[in-house]
Amino acid sequence: MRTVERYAVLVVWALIILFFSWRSDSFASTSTVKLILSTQTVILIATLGVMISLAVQEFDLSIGAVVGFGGCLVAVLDGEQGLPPGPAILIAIVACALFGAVNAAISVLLGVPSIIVTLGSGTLLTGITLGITDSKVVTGISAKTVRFMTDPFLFGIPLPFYGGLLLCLALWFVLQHTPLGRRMIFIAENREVARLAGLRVTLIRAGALVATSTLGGLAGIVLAGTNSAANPQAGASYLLPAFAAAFLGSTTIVPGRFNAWGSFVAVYFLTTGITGLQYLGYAGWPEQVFYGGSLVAAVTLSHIAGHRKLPSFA
Amino acid sequence: MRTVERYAVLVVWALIILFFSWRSDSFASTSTVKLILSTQTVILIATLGVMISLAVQEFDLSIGAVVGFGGCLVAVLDGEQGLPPGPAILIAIVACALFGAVNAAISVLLGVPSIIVTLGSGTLLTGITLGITDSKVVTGISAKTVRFMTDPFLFGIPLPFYGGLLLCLALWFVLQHTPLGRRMIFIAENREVARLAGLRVTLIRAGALVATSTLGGLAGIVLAGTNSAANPQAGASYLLPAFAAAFLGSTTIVPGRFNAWGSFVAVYFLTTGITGLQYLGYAGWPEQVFYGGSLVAAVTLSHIAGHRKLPSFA
Amino acid sequence: MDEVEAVLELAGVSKTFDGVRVLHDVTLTVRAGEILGLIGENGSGKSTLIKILSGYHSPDPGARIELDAASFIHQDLALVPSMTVLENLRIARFDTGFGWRIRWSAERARVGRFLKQVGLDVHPDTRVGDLSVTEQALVAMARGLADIEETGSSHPLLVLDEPTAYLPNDGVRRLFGVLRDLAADGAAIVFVSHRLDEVRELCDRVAVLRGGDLVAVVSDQSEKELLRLMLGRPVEELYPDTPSPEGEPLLSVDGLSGGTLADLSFTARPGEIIGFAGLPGSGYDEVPYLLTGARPAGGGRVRFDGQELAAATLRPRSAIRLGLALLPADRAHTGCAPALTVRENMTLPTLPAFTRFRAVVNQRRERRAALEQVERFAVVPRRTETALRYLSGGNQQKVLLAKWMLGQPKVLALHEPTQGVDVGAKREIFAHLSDAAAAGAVVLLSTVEHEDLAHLCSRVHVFHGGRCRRVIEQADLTPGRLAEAVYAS
Amino acid sequence: TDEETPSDTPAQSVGPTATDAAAGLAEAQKIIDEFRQPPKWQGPDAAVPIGSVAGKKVTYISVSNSIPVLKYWSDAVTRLLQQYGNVTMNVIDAKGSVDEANKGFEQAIAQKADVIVFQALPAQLFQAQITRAKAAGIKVISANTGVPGKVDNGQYSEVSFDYVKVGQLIGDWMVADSQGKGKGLVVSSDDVPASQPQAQATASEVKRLCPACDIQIKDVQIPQWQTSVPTLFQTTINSDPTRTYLLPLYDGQGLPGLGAIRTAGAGSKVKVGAFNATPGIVEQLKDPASGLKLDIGGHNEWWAYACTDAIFRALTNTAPVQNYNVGLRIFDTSNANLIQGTDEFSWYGSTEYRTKFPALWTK
Ligand SMILES: Nc1ncnc2c1ncn2[C@@H]1O[C@H](COP(=O)(O)OP(=O)(O)OP(=O)(O)O)[C@@H](O)[C@H]1O
Ligand SMILES: Nc1ncnc2c1ncn2[C@@H]1O[C@H](COP(=O)(O)OP(=O)(O)OP(=O)(O)O)[C@@H](O)[C@H]1O
Ligand SMILES: [Mg+2]
Ligand SMILES: [Mg+2]
Repeated sequence: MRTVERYAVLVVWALIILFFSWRSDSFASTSTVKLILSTQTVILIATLGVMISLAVQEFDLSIGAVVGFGGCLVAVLDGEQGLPPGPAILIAIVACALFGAVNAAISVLLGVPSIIVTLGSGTLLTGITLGITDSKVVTGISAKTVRFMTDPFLFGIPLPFYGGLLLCLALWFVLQHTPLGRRMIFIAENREVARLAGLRVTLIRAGALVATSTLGGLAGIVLAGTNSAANPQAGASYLLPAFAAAFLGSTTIVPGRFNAWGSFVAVYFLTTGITGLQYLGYAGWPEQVFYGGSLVAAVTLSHIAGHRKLPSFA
Repeated sequence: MRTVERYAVLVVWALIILFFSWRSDSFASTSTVKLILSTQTVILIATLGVMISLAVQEFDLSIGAVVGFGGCLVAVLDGEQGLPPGPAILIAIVACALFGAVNAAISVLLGVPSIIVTLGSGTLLTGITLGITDSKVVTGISAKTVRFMTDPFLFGIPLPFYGGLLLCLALWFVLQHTPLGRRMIFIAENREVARLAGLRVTLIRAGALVATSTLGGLAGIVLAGTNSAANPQAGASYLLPAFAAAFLGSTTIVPGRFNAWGSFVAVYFLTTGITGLQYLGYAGWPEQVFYGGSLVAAVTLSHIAGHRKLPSFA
Repeated sequence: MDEVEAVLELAGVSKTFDGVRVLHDVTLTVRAGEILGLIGENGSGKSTLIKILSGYHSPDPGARIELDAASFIHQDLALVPSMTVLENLRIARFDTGFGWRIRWSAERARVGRFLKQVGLDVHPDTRVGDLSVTEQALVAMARGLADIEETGSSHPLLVLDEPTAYLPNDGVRRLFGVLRDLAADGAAIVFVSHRLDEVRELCDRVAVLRGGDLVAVVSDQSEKELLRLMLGRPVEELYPDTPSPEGEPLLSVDGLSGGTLADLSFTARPGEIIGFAGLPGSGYDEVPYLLTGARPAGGGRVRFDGQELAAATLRPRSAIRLGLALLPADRAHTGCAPALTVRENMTLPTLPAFTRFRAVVNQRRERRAALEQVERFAVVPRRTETALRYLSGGNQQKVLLAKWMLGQPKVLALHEPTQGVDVGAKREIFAHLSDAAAAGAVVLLSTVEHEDLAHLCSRVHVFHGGRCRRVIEQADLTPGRLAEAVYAS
Repeated sequence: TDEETPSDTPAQSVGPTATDAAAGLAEAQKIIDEFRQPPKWQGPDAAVPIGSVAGKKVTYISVSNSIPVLKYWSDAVTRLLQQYGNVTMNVIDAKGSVDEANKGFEQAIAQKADVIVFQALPAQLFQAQITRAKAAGIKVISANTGVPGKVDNGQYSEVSFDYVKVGQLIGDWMVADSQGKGKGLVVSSDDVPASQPQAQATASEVKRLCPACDIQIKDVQIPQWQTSVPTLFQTTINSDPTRTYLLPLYDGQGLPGLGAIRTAGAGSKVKVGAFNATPGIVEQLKDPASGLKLDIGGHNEWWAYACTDAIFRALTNTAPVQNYNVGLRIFDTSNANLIQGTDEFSWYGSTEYRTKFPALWTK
């Protein structure tokens, strides 16, 4: 049962791929693989971001706002203020990390639940993003940055994807194999006990929130770089998909725990379905039906297979 | 300290009102009061909806989708299929309640966390809404319904507001003064304790999710009636504001517990700020800065005043 | 004694919560090789003092605390049930290899050693939640040992807050052996317990807290004298007279099984207090849960008050309606809602009794009833609107017993009802149990406290391997015989 | 007829002379009268030889197919391409997400599409993608980014409603309807690419024709339409009861505000004017309580033919058309009776495009 559960989503994924390959002539091709792998890096990074917080039972609802902010800040600094790409990216990442630190200060130090703090601070940050961009699309990101993000790197897929892959690897290692990873799970299970056991609960929780915002910023930078421009409203559309993928990811590979490869699988599983539907010509509401339906179905099935093995939020 | 905490949001509200009255000539007027009271009924009902689930520690992320669905269904039945308003509204409410029952079945009976279930089922329902409306704005809602929703009823404010007020009263009564309300609090605090004390935990949790969807549907119906048309896209914009108001509401009146009057105060507090800013000519991003900033500030202040007295989510 | 190194020195330690001082100017020294007992009534400040030592609470300004290497076993064990024994033991100090990778095999070997030391035979990868309460206590103990070794200090301090509350006799013996060895190796040990006989047996000196004041540090005192120091007044008889059962059986159980328990049958008449004893895993502690539907029974029939039903159909709700009440042992997870008030916790199952038209809670009546119970059970503080988490462990226990007594149950099924309860409170709890029995209730008592069973029960069922192997009737019932029956193989 | 200074204009403001004002008013009235009539064919006359297009592939990226008109267009263009040129079109619904739109570009490149159309997405945001597509030999057409024929991000062509004209018409209507003394609020939504051209056009048209008029612009973006537009409408009325012209860009944006107007009982005091003539919303012209007084319609089927034409031109490397002058018609209270039945195209009274375009598409 354990194995069924562990690979349930992978099996469903395979079935979906088979189905679409059967129904659509153009689906089963390396170009589809390239397409799916090269365009989901932003959502992958954002998903890994929220996953880190979820792993210590913190909800960061500001992820969408941070994605938007990070991208726009780079675009403003690089495109409008004429900073070289390096410093612009660095400043943007630091700014996002600082924003995460503010979230952490209020929720971890003062003890206000992170879900409320980030709901508010995310809205605030969206306002700031609209302010600094004058509510308009910002262009002018250096060609070098753009090429870096979009030129094929290996097997025709651009570099950011491999960055995302590396990030997965790093997070998998940290969560599965290092003391920090175990401690995060411990904190998620019972904060008080973790504190009594001598863990630096405050530091680890705060660190997770900072990491989430930092990755959110990174996702935004990849987005802006890929498009050579940044849209201040673009971030919001990442909030729910990132959570959906992180939750779905927690039902596979290491069921019951938020885990990096699970998130990876979830992101590409959901995209495969959408892409397949588009190949078949069902753009529009069928995509949403598929997206929502497969999320519920996958989580429920894997839950039934594993007998109550999902991270608890209650 | 207890009193400070209890009325902190009310005091800040008063200060905001004073500030805007001082800065804007037209702010302090009965027309502003009417405006604020009569335009927020949809969000008030949606907030009360999510509050009910939150009170038993369930997260219903499908609220936005249900608002959209409820409104569109009434519009389709009344406007397109020519049903009389009464049956159309009844069917829409029952359909929303059934949707809530599906959420409840998966999350309460099968034990999948409601936050994941409703994230998926909400997306699915949005897809269905787009399907039944053919992705179009649906019109033709009976003039009677529209007048019922928009004609001044008392002090120039239309009936739905008084409905919302009544709903607040009812929920306040249930949560504060009946055994059911007390039981909901216990279920939120510790499900196992509640079960061992003989409470019908499953039933109450399921009931809360059904109530949330039912109120979501009601909110959608009010929205469609007020606009005399239903936009399948409109629901999504209610998700975050409803949660923001419910959370903020849990910091006031009965701090530390999700409560009806707190939600009421929170909805109108947040609107007051937005309205004031609009009077001063700051439409656009300053609204979001205010919205997010005041949410964080109010929650944090009231939290500090009350020493760790917020509902916990962890 | 002067030449022996002081491992812990405290001076002027006070602690105030919300304006209430719960520790007052405590000054204390513990030396290497010494086992110091720390006793006091419920709420006298023992746990608070310990949490100050561990850095969990900070003391009021002006305190001086000198201590370098210490390890703590907290009152509530501080384990995470969903994680493995290994993880619980080593979470704060995993041994890492290249790239901070946890060296699982080395860790497993190390943990195995500590488990062996406390006499626990489980695999390090077992989930703590799958262990019995006793085994969990031993895991906590093993963690203490592991932490001590980790400090590398030759004179570490080990603090145990009521480690024996969950332990059966042989576990206690094993624990004491370990502690004595540690002390002989130069460790200092602070041992908190409400079992004065154990304290006297184990400890070199005993520090007595009363109402936050350290009133005495004594050695070689009689149990009576220790009690007098603790309470500040002479002691009364601990055990009440038990009523003599009479009439037709109120409850008869036939072939009850479920969990580790198989095929239990017995009958109980009104007024009877029936004990259940055994080693961990023997099934004695399943009875209260299976009979009240808290855990689903696998089979068996229950005849109660003229009705007969299949045990498997019992649910807490139906059981409570029939008049069966359960006081579980795991207070933190299944007993109470710590964030809610004493009143709210107390009236939860009986709320409809405090309503008008069964719909509106009459807060005044509810509050009055709660206050009466607080008075009757001498809960400290005597307030109903305090959150339960601010009460000491023993007082929480009293509130929970009071909660079930409000419903005047016909059968009271109790699992370790006096865990963490001081002698005074214990006496009160026993008195209440005996009153309930006198009023015609059946009391079912699953506990490791053989002394209590021997004094209170009209009959004790002793379990081995899931089955009731012996029933000792009142006439033959002594703590010694009971222990003999429990440990007989 | 109207020579006195409007009461709400401060006496010291010495604007253009009264004759200017009268002329402006007359011009505005003339334009309005003209656009109340069925739109006339002003399309291209250069033929496109489409003999070779059969079997070619088009990828069409729509910002969100949950928006009714965008859904209609993707369906209609798919149908027309198939019918007239046997060209297959693959529709990508970006669901408002930049990522999904990027994926559309990648998908087109992967599938070796011949033309990419992207609908109502800001062209600046996709410069890199357009460059990549061009490098892969794919022509890119942007749709409805605001200004017809404006191709400054490397696209092959732009096929758009004339949003500048739309903006001007709204301005003209305000001038004419208010007899040269209206005060208005344009509610823009700068997250939509055509927002700025349309909003600015309204403002400058009002300035050009009506010295005594006054216009403000405030920005409310899509995520805030539901929650901010209702209060914005009411605060505008409350803080200045003479600012009665409420001009959201689109009727869909105005819809939540119509509810607020109805609730405030302000239907007779304010005049809402917007673009799109969305079925389901434009009907509210007949309901005085809604406050909707003007809804300019762009002929959506006409646009679909224009888009098809642009795609054929791109497929055959024919010179693009600058401005298709897709039919616009003013619907207001004077001709609200035209709004009848479910066939929205019958409201416009023009069908010429149905024959004119196919006539250009020679085999
Ligand atoms: N966090 C807190 N806030 C407020 N009061 C507290 C807190 N923790 C403990 N107290 C109070 O401090 C007093 C001492 O509690 P403590 O837990 O130290 O008692 P104890 O001696 O360990 O009792 P027991 O034997 O029942 O475990 C009690 O009156 C308790 O109510
Ligand atoms: N308690 C545990 N909980 C979860 N996973 C575990 C646990 N113990 C081991 N594992 C998993 O099993 C894998 C193999 O463990 P094993 O003990 O063989 O490690 P190892 O390679 O021998 O370690 P090392 O050589 O560093 O001591 C680990 O990488 C880890 O992912
Ligand atoms: Mg204690
Ligand atoms: Mg090894």
